[in-house]
Amino acid sequence: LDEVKFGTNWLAQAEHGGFYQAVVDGTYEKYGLKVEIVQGGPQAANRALLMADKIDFYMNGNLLGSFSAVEQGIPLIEVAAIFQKDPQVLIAHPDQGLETFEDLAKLPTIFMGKDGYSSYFQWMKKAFEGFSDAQYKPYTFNPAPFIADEQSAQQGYVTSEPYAIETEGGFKPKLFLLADAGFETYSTTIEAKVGFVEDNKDLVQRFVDASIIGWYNYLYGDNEAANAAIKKDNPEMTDGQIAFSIKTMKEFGLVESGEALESGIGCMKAARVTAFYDQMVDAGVVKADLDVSKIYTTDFVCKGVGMDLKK
Amino acid sequence: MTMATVDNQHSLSGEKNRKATKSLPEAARWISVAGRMAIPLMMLVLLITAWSLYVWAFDVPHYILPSPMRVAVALYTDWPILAPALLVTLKITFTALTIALVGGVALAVLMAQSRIAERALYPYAVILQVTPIVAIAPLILIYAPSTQAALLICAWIVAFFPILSNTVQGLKSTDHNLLNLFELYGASRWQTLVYLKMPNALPYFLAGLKIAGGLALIAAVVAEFAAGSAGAGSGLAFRLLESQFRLNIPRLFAALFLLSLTGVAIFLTTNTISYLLLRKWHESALKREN
Amino acid sequence: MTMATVDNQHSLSGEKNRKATKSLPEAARWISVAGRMAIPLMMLVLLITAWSLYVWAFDVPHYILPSPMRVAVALYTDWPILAPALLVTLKITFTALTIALVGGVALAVLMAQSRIAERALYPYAVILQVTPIVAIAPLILIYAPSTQAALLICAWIVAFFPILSNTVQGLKSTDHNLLNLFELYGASRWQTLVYLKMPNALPYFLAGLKIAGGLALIAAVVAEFAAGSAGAGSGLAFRLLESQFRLNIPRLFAALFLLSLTGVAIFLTTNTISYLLLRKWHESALKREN
Amino acid sequence: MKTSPTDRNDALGQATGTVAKAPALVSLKNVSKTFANGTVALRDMSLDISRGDFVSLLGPSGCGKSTALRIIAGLGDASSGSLAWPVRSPVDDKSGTGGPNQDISFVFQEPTLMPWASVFSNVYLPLRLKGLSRTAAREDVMDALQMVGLESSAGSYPRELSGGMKMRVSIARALVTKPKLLLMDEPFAALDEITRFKLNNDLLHLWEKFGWTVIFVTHSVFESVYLSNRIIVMAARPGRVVQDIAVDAPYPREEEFRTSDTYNDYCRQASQALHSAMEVSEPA
Amino acid sequence: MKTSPTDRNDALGQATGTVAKAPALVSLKNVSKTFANGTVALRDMSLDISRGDFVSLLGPSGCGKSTALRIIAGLGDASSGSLAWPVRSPVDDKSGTGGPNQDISFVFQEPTLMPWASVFSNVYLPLRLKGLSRTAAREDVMDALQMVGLESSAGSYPRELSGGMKMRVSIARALVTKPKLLLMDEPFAALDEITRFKLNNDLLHLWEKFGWTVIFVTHSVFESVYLSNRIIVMAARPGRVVQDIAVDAPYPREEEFRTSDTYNDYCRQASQALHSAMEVSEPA
Ligand SMILES: Nc1ncnc2c1ncn2[C@@H]1O[C@H](COP(=O)(O)OP(=O)(O)OP(=O)(O)O)[C@@H](O)[C@H]1O
Ligand SMILES: Nc1ncnc2c1ncn2[C@@H]1O[C@H](COP(=O)(O)OP(=O)(O)OP(=O)(O)O)[C@@H](O)[C@H]1O
Ligand SMILES: [Mg+2]
Ligand SMILES: [Mg+2]
Repeated sequence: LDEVKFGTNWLAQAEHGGFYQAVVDGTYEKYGLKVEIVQGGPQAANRALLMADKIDFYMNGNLLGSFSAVEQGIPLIEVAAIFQKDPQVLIAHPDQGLETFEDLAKLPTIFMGKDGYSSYFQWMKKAFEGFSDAQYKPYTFNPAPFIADEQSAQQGYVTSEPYAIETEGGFKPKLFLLADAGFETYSTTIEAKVGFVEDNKDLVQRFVDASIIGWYNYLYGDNEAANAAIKKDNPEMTDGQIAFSIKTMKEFGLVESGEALESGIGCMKAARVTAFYDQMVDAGVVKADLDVSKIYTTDFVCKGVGMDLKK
Repeated sequence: MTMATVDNQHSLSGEKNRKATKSLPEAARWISVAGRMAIPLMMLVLLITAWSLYVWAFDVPHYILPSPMRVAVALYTDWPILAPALLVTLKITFTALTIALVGGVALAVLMAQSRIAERALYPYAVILQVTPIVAIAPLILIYAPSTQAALLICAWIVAFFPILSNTVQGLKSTDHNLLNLFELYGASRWQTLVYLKMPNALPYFLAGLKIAGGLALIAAVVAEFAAGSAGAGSGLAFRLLESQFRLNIPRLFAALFLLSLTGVAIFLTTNTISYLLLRKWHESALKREN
Repeated sequence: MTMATVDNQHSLSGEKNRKATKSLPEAARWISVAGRMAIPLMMLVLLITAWSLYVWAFDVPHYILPSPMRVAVALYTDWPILAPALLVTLKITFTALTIALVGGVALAVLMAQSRIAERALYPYAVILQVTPIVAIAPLILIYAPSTQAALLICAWIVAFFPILSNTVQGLKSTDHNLLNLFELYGASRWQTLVYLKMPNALPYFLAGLKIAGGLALIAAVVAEFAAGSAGAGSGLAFRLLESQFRLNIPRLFAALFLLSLTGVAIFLTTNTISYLLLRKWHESALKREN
Repeated sequence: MKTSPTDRNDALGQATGTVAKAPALVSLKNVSKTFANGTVALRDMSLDISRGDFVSLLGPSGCGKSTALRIIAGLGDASSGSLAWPVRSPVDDKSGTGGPNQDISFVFQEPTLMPWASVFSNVYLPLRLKGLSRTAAREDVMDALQMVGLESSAGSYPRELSGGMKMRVSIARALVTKPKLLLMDEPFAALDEITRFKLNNDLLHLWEKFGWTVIFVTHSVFESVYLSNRIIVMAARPGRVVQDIAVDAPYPREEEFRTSDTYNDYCRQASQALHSAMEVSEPA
Repeated sequence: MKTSPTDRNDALGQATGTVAKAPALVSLKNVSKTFANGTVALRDMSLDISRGDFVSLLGPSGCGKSTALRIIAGLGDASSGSLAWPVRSPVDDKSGTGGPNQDISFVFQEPTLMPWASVFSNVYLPLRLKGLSRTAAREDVMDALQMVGLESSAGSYPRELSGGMKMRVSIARALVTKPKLLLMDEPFAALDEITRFKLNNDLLHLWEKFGWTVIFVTHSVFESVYLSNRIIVMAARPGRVVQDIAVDAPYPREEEFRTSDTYNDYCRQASQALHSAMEVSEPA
């Protein structure tokens, strides 16, 4: 068995379900891999660990990170994109007369993480009228300030925060998925060092395939054991939250939409990456003239692996 | 007028508590201890009442500020989750405090013994103090042999400086006459350090310890944020974070309460140590008798 | 043997640097100042060389540990971004330090004046010290009138404790004979505080100040992480995070370097203040003359 | 043989326990002092001191002289027994506490100077505490410093002074308030004989001029005889009064008094009293 | 009239500048001391002290006695001039520094005790620094404490002692090492006369028995005459030697010596010397 360390970008949750599934149901093992999942967190340094070769694969949030890597000359490459859509969402109170994404510009306050501020918010300011820095307030990963202030919005993962707000805050918030507003990045990509990929093509292929199979099984098969593993890693996780996440992932087509429907989970297409890059250059979020072809490879995906598991 | 009556016909200005409990029987001593506890406890009751009233009167939603009752319930029901996390945090705290103590005192001694060492090293001690852990955690994680080690390094960085700084000040505050005496009797540097400078630095060191005790706890939490191992073996920091994220605010407060309690316990311990070490001779711990 | 020659036929044991620079002419004094700077500078050169060598010898990628040269370049090219951020951080730092000073000393005075106040308040000071800012930042954000205020509250919570704790210890360390003297002359509590306890607490307070200076800087950064603004008006914390997020590690190090420099500058300032205030009378700052 | 305007001598009893005829200025009755560590510093000490007295306390080292002085000053309570100020009129008693605070001064056995303050500021302290401004106090402070020969050291810090100079600063600080009751604990022990004699005379003149009451601890039998109209000899372990000697020599006393026979007789008497006090004292 | 085995008296010059015949134990030549604040504590002080001497320093308060003693002890360098130990044999000099460290003791003017250590530990200190274990030192320490009458206070802390008791602890600490050279800065000033006389005699006996050299600062003319074979009288501002009086009375001296005519003569002589020293001193 080849030992592989895979670092996620957050604490264990249903959004990582496919990977846990592949671990617990023996898919990785079948593919000759012994995978250890290293949880992330708000300040965890899993990406730095990837760069320092302390882990082998990293779960990257969106492609902006990859653009930064190529800008800084860091040899990182995406080998699969598990989420076709970024689950990043802006959440607002109902009954505030907010109908479209642009309406968020009317709010005096948007709670955002610093990374959100320096990525999609820059895009929002460019792409829509009326967003401004004055709206920014820091999001400390606690939705209470948002709930306390009706005239505000906050960032979130469509699969997570809305659930907490609904159950604890007692109201059904309005959700504005960034992806639906035109923020067309892939998400939850599998990232590795370029050199590692070149030297271990077979291993990478096996990891990608097994992970994709894990995801099909997680979404359509018996995922109880995987959920148990998630709850073991993150004891704060509740069954309700997991069920909500899975439901939402399906509802919004996070994992399966676009190319994934034809070529299987994890599929990436050059055209979409380039289009997103141009969009971001236009918004002034990233530098122009980067060679974005370096940041991904489609060699390992879009092969229809595991599509037969879908029921 | 019998000999045994205390009958001061004039009352003295100044503090009355000098007329202390020294010769009282055991029972009375306990009453006095109880009296000493009474004020903080009253304060606690007051605070909790005010908090309850505020939550009740303004109908504050529990996800913003839970009532004390709710926090108590969370503490009770979540105890099986919180207790092991507390243990982990305590372990890091005490390990960090221990190495902060050893490291801080060792550095202080080095600096007090040699001007060159002081000038060469102090700036770097300061730099360590002012470097935000979050920013260098990745580096530490990369170079540390294990996450556990990384955690301890982070915690140490936060906690060692107060001990270092106070101990240096204490070591330097040695009475010059006593230094002369030691020089005269041909004391070696080491003897001067152990028999003179160190006892003399004790009050300063202990003040530093009081700061470092709380700081080590904070350091353990911060280190866990920055470099932490998540999951089953994680400490209070992760409980805090996830509780927040999940809007389980009563549990967040229960965790905070445990942290506070730990902090106060550490403080009382360092305070007691300080009292025991100084009570025989240092002004700060002596009762005024003459 | 002429009168003017210093000709000690026996050499003394103990430190030689007591034979100090007091009566040297101006030029010689400058040489001595230069000598004092030489050691830290040499240390700096050494460190930078070692760092460069390490990066070069092991071919460490710049995104893990950039070479000093790269950091210098980043510092130069990113100066227009970093400078305003530094200014913002400095402003928060000094505001936080000021209120930590005022608050810490005021609390210490209150506690040293009244046992009841001490017992009632000290536990809560400790609790404030050990509460992780990240955990209560949301509450502060909700209740503070503005982000700026929230920031300052966060920073104050981090920085005030060392001052409080050290000052309390200092206020309590007053010589009992002098206390007696003041009592005898019917000094009011206030007079005893201002004319006796406070000057006496100065060395302790100053040791606390040295700790708090660095801590205020860290506090400013941490507060900005937790409650601060982003974008144009943001401080170094935001730049740090952003650099990390953007994988711009040289800029991250440049920002860290600025923080370190600020920390050392603050330390040197507090150290100088300490020296100036104590040099006339306190052992720690006096040259041994007899 | 009363030479001062106040009724200096009418309070002299013969020995312990005798009640004074006129109300005493301060009166210790059966005062005992046991320290926290169990040391019995004083046991059943009774002593009446009349207004205008110049009383010397004489006794072996460690017999409780300083402790007695502190109790009289109101610093540190007695463990049992009583301390009273019978004749103190309400007018004197500004603080309303019945205590002696307003017009008492104390020269401690150790200089007890504030190391952070200059000599001037140290002497200025009691006046500052009374609310006087620096300029208003300037003259008094400089006068006091001149009396102890330290006017040129006003700007120095205590650490820059010799042992005797520190003690003189402490004396100046006590004199600067012109106190009604002056408690002095071996004030001149660290001074050379010439300075000591000079200060002896200065002190006597002030005492006569202002009608002060002085309680004076000394180890010098000569000094006690020269200065005081009453010598209290104490014994140690536990500290108590064993002899009460009235020195019936007229004031003003000048240097010639030091060579007079009366003087020598009293010296011998005090010396003997001290010797017998040593004998009844348990070994320290 | 030499009564001690060592050549105690042959080093006595008449006044400043006279060279001693035999090599001196310690020799100050034109020593000056200016403090950082500009105070000239000593100017051109020259002094040879022979092995076995018992030298008293007498002088007005602040004239530089303590400063001179410190310079001799090697604490604080002179600003100019030289300090030499001519006869010091290599055998004595274990430290190899040529300094006096190995067999010198100093009683400072202030007790200078470690507040955190018991009386026993304070006296034990010099032996501890020499490497002796507590048990090995026990007897010596208790002997020294007994000599000063404090054996029952061995377990007390300094703050629990009276002023005189603290000073006696300091004396015990100096005597416990049986030093060859003993420097004492007003050691007995805080003691009652009886204790003082007893300690005077004890000190004299030890000095004779062990052939010590003692340099002794005192303010008591009587004490200086009673104890020493040589009295150095200093004047102040700047501090310097103004008279060097050889006290040619035989040892052992007992209490009767205090009433002898020789004694009185010398006392008068020393007193006069002190008076004239005061006159040549600038006012402090
Ligand atoms: N704080 C204290 N704790 C315990 N014992 C004490 C304390 N202060 C003084 N004593 C003891 O009380 C006794 C009397 O002390 P006091 O200072 O009054 O003596 P004294 O007569 O002034 O002696 P001296 O002439 O040496 O100054 C001594 O035996 C001393 O050891
Ligand atoms: N650290 C110092 N800085 C400045 N001046 C000092 C210092 N120490 C002593 N002096 C001055 O030096 C002079 C001599 O001091 P020294 O202590 O030697 O006097 P002394 O003869 O021992 O007096 P005393 O009998 O009062 O103890 C004094 O005028 C004093 O003010
Ligand atoms: Mg006394
Ligand atoms: Mg002196």
